Amino acid sequence: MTASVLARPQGTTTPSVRKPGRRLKPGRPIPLGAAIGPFLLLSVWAAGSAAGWIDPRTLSAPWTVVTTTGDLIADGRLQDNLAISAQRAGLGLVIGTVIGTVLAVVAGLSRWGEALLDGPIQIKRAIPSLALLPLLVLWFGIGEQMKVITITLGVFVPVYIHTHNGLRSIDSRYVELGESLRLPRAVFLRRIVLPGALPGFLLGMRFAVVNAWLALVVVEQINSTSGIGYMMQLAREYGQTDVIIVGLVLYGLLGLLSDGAVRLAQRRALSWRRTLAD
Amino acid sequence: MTASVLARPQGTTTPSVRKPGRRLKPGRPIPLGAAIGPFLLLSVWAAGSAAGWIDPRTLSAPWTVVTTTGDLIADGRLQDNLAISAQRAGLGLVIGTVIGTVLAVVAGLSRWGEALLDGPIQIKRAIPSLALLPLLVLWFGIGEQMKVITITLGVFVPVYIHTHNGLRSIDSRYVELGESLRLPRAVFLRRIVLPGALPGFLLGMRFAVVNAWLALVVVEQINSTSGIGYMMQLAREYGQTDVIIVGLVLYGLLGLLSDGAVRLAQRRALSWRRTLAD
Amino acid sequence: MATNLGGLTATGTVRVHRLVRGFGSRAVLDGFDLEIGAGEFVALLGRSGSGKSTLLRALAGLDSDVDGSGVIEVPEKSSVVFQDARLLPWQRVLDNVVLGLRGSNAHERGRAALAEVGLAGRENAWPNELSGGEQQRVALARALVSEPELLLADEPFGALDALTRLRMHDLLRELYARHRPTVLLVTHDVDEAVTLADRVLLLDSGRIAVDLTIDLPAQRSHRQPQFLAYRETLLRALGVNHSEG
Amino acid sequence: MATNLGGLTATGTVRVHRLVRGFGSRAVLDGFDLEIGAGEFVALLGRSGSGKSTLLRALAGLDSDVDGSGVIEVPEKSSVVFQDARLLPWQRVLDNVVLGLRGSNAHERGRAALAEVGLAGRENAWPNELSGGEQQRVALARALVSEPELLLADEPFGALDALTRLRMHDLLRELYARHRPTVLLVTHDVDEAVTLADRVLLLDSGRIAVDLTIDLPAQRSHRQPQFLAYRETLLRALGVNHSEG
Amino acid sequence: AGDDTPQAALALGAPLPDSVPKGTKLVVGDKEHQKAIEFSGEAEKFSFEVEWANISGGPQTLEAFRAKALDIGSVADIPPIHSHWTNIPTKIVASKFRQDPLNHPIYRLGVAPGVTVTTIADIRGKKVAYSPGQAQGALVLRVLHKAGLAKEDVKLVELPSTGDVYATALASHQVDVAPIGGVQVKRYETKYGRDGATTIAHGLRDDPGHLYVPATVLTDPGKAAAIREYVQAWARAWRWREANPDEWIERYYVKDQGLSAEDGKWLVENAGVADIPPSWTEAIARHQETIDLLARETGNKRLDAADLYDRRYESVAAEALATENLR
Ligand SMILES: Nc1ncnc2c1ncn2[C@@H]1O[C@H](COP(=O)(O)OP(=O)(O)OP(=O)(O)O)[C@@H](O)[C@H]1O
Ligand SMILES: Nc1ncnc2c1ncn2[C@@H]1O[C@H](COP(=O)(O)OP(=O)(O)OP(=O)(O)O)[C@@H](O)[C@H]1O
Ligand SMILES: [Mg+2]
Ligand SMILES: [Mg+2]
Repeated sequence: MTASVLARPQGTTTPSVRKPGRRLKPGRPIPLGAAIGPFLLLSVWAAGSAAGWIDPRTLSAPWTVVTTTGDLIADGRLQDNLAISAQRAGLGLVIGTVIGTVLAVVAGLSRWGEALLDGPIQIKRAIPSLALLPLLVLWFGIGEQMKVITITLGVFVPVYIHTHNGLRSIDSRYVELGESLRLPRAVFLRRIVLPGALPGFLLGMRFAVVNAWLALVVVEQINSTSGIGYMMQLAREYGQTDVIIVGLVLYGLLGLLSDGAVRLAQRRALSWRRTLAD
Repeated sequence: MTASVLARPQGTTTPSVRKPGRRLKPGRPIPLGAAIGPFLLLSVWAAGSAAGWIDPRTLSAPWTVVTTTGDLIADGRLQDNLAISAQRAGLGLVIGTVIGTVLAVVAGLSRWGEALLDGPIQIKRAIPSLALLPLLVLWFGIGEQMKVITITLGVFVPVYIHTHNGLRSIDSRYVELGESLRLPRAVFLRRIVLPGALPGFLLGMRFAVVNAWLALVVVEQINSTSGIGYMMQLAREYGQTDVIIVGLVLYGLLGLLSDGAVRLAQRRALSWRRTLAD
Repeated sequence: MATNLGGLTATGTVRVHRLVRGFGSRAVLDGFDLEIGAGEFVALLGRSGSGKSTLLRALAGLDSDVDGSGVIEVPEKSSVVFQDARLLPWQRVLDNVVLGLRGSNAHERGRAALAEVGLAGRENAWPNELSGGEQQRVALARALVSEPELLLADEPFGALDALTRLRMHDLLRELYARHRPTVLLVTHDVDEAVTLADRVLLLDSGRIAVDLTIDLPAQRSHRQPQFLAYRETLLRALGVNHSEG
Repeated sequence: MATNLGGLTATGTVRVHRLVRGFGSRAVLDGFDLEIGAGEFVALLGRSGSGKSTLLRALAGLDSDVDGSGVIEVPEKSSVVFQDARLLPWQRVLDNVVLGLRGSNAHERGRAALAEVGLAGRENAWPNELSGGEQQRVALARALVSEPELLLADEPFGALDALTRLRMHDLLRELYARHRPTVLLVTHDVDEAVTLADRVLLLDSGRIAVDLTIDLPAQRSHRQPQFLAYRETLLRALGVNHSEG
Repeated sequence: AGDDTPQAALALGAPLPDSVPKGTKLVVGDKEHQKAIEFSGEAEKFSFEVEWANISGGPQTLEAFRAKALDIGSVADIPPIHSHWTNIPTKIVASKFRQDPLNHPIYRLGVAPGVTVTTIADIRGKKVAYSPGQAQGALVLRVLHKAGLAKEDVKLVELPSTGDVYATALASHQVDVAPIGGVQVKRYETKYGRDGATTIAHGLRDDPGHLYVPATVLTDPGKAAAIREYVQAWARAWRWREANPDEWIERYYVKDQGLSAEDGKWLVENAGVADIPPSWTEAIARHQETIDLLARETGNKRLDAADLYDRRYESVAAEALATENLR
């Protein structure tokens, strides 16, 4: 609809005998709609704090959080901790995504791959990460390596499951097309399997990015002197409610932003789709 | 293919000039294939323990786990803890599934619903549950209520996200069909939206069931004297490796079984699909 | 508007005024005007890509995401047969047919409609267990079972063999005689257009290039010279040299 | 097997022996035998649901999940035009056409093929931005561009208007003259079958009911009495009373 | 950890070697005192390499010991006991107490707003937060024992004592009494004091702080010698802390930990003066009482407290301080 010389039918069609069909689609997106919910949440929080319904000892007021954030930035703690955390999360995210995708393709396209990989991955997923941590410490020590591996483990699972599921859900008509064209496996993978599994993969990425941040809470309790997980842990030990809430707000923001980034990628990469959302 | 009077083409077609097409599909499922991976894992564990590569103080041998399990069953601890945990997880699962589905439909079909609900849910998802726990304790106490609510919160998120995504991915051709037939909203929901979002919902359920079990680790640390999460927590503090491993194995089993149950439901409910997996 | 025409109200009328529809900078319908009387049977011909489906979708009010302008009046109760069969893959055949029906006898009527299109006994099949022509007939059954005031059909017989196609013609004619809906039928088969319609339109370059009223008795045949004349006119307008056709 | 037939090898031959295919307890093909010589152009007619697509899928080796038995011999290099256009929705039109091609000039050949089916300039469109007929032509282009030894085409012209259809006939004829592939063309249009094919088969009740060799010059027309005779034979076999058709 | 210098293993009773061979490395987890060792300049004087690990608390240090990722851990009374019960034998190589311990306790019993508990006898019938396996859990058992109460006389509510969970649980009346430690005491009093929240002293010694080492590490003669040197520095750093409270508060509590100077001051005052005795005999006797109590309550086997200590190191710290005073 680029450089359109035509207007949308909206106004001009109105003098029609019936309404333009029962609209079952959700309709046009509300401008900045995604901001409404978080904004409302913020308002309730602010109003509750101002009116005194929220005990500042358990949930600091938004303005306290703002000033605390200011202090934390002023003495450099926030950005330093965030930077080091972002580095860990980013590294784990990249490695986990690659591993998850590769395993999903292997398990998705070969019954033996599935037989060998799928069960252990389901088991891994079912085991609480807090309980797994001692084993990881045992195998990978208490250094940076262990931290990145733990994040990787948290990331690769949703990528694997979603990509595997997406891949297995590809319409068999397209697989038949590939067979009828005698596509070599590599072409089949590149042209049919990967794009067909892309919606699943991207949904998995929405979980993966958030998991990467969440894993920090666990790994940065172990032998860390930096990172937002460490910062929050310390604040909890010292009972610094305002710092804890800064951490929570930060998590919320990071989650919203990372998720939003993946959804943007989703919208771009899947522009060929015509769905209920359009 | 019930009561078939015909044989599969396998043998009889073989004397053909070319192989029956390049097989790009994964082929027939390996009988009991799903058991191969876990079985291999078990073998490695057993072999490692027998050969002494695995330190029994960090990972007890399988036979130790079996005898410990026997002891735990003999004195009734295992089944009692499992029963109470299953009750909590089940209750949270049911409530969470209902809430997640309803919110997904509301946010999926109305832009306002989405604007209001989606952001806060993403924020909830991004906040570490360990950090949320003090707030939940504050609001809901340390009783059974808080526990079920925490599990519910862990369950509803994947159900919401997957159902919402599934719903939004419904091919617009089917939505148009609904519009052209002037379907009332209820019929549209029942005949097009819900079945169309079912694959997404079921994938969400695969995460939901596992999350319900995982949430126990967190909630059963609080004012519990029962449940498998409590059992493991206690064992960890007392350094009872064998009990911890029993717990982990139990988690692995519960995860495999719950996931397997959802996948079975998936296969049944989505039997109309013809996909790469068939 | 409420003038009574032999039991039918003028709400069966279709009016399209200065309709513009396009994709990107390319106009597909460009100031398109059309009036179809209540109970009229109109066939629409046109080159592949000429905008037939675009017009039908506009009439059905399904193109809110398409650029354009214009005025459209259509009756409330319309049915669409899409160019693809568009069966819900997760609903069995019978459920697909009764999708838009309400009332206790919906299933009964659905069954009857399926029998009429020659698919009795396939009620419980999944759509993707049907052959192409069978799927198309289910879609036809779904559109007819609701007894619409306006039937918008986009090549509803394209995947049918000669005999089945004749049977479906009979079915459509019978329904038409019974309820007198307004019909707009897209087809590529000139013979089919002349056989079934009161009026044949040819869409070209976003406008109506030919508007031919077919003045033949209800029983029509290739043997009638007028039939062949109409046929030739239309084929020539479509650009087909008759000696080839 | 390697007998040389004017530059063509017998690998273009299709042989089907005692082919059985069915769904559930219902046999669709029931001891079906067929032999098609290398470079022969065969049209396949049959009632909707008679098993034409089932046969094509068996020849293409795509029915490993269908119950059945039998012996099939087909040449290695075959192309299929499916009854639905079956374009990959996530690949642009040109990428869909060159999907099975290798080599550096693949895009060039794809472009040329698109131009031949009248879609020059639409290379970068998404499949779902095309009209029904346009999609079908892309599928045709994809099947022809790889210059197969065996072309299995399931109603490749069903969604095309009369003129476009004639152009596609010409295209197919030209390709056929150039490479002499073996062709099995499913169609519902008896005229089309008689116009294009060397031999017309009619599938009924799981077997070949009619096997008609068309003995007409390359330039065929409705005016030739033999053409009309073939046409009538086939229509009658299909159950159509000629006076109606 | 992890460097396999091919040296003859040192028997556990053999005299400590004096010289630290080149290439010896210690991994130490003592996140607070580490800074004192650094600030006081002791860290630069080590003749071996120190790698600091931020690992604290019983379960974490034990996990790290098991993973051979840590050589020295800094803990209270309970983890050395658990290490023996879980088959990771360890030895205490340094112990530090507080002068006037009853008035400088690590923990106080927090009392929920509106609940009247003024002496430990008043906790009868109350809901008491209890974390089995943790120091706070053992403290609760000891308090009950001292008050002459059985477990059944109160309602024990099992809660992990991580972070500010206990303060939150008290404030929201989920429990009536809970042991809270460190800066949480001050926070709790200032935050909830106006609602009627109080804290009371438990009247028990909760001041022991130990450096403990896996027994396997002590068989490495190089490490054994390095540990001796480390213990000396560790002791001197305690003195440095007491001599330079302002620098300590500013550089550690404010800069490093993000607390206010006020909080830091409170913490320093509350900690009192370190007592590093030349003899462990009394400490071992007190430790034995704790072991007996825990063994009874948890059903574990009784241990001999003396086995928890490596008495070759008994006088190392105190002597280091004595020679420093002479200089
Ligand atoms: N979503 C779209 N985006 C861009 N172009 C489109 C889109 N839909 C249709 N078109 C173009 O608009 C033109 C008209 O399409 P339409 O489907 O109305 O043709 P048609 O007359 O129905 O053709 P056919 O007989 O092949 O079905 C075609 O050239 C088509 O490529
Ligand atoms: N997957 C399936 N499961 C059950 N029945 C099937 C399946 N696929 C096809 N059939 C049935 O087999 C019969 C033959 O189907 P086929 O698709 O071969 O017909 P066709 O001759 O191509 O018909 P058309 O001209 O309508 O495309 C049909 O009656 C159809 O309903
Ligand atoms: Mg069309
Ligand atoms: Mg077919």
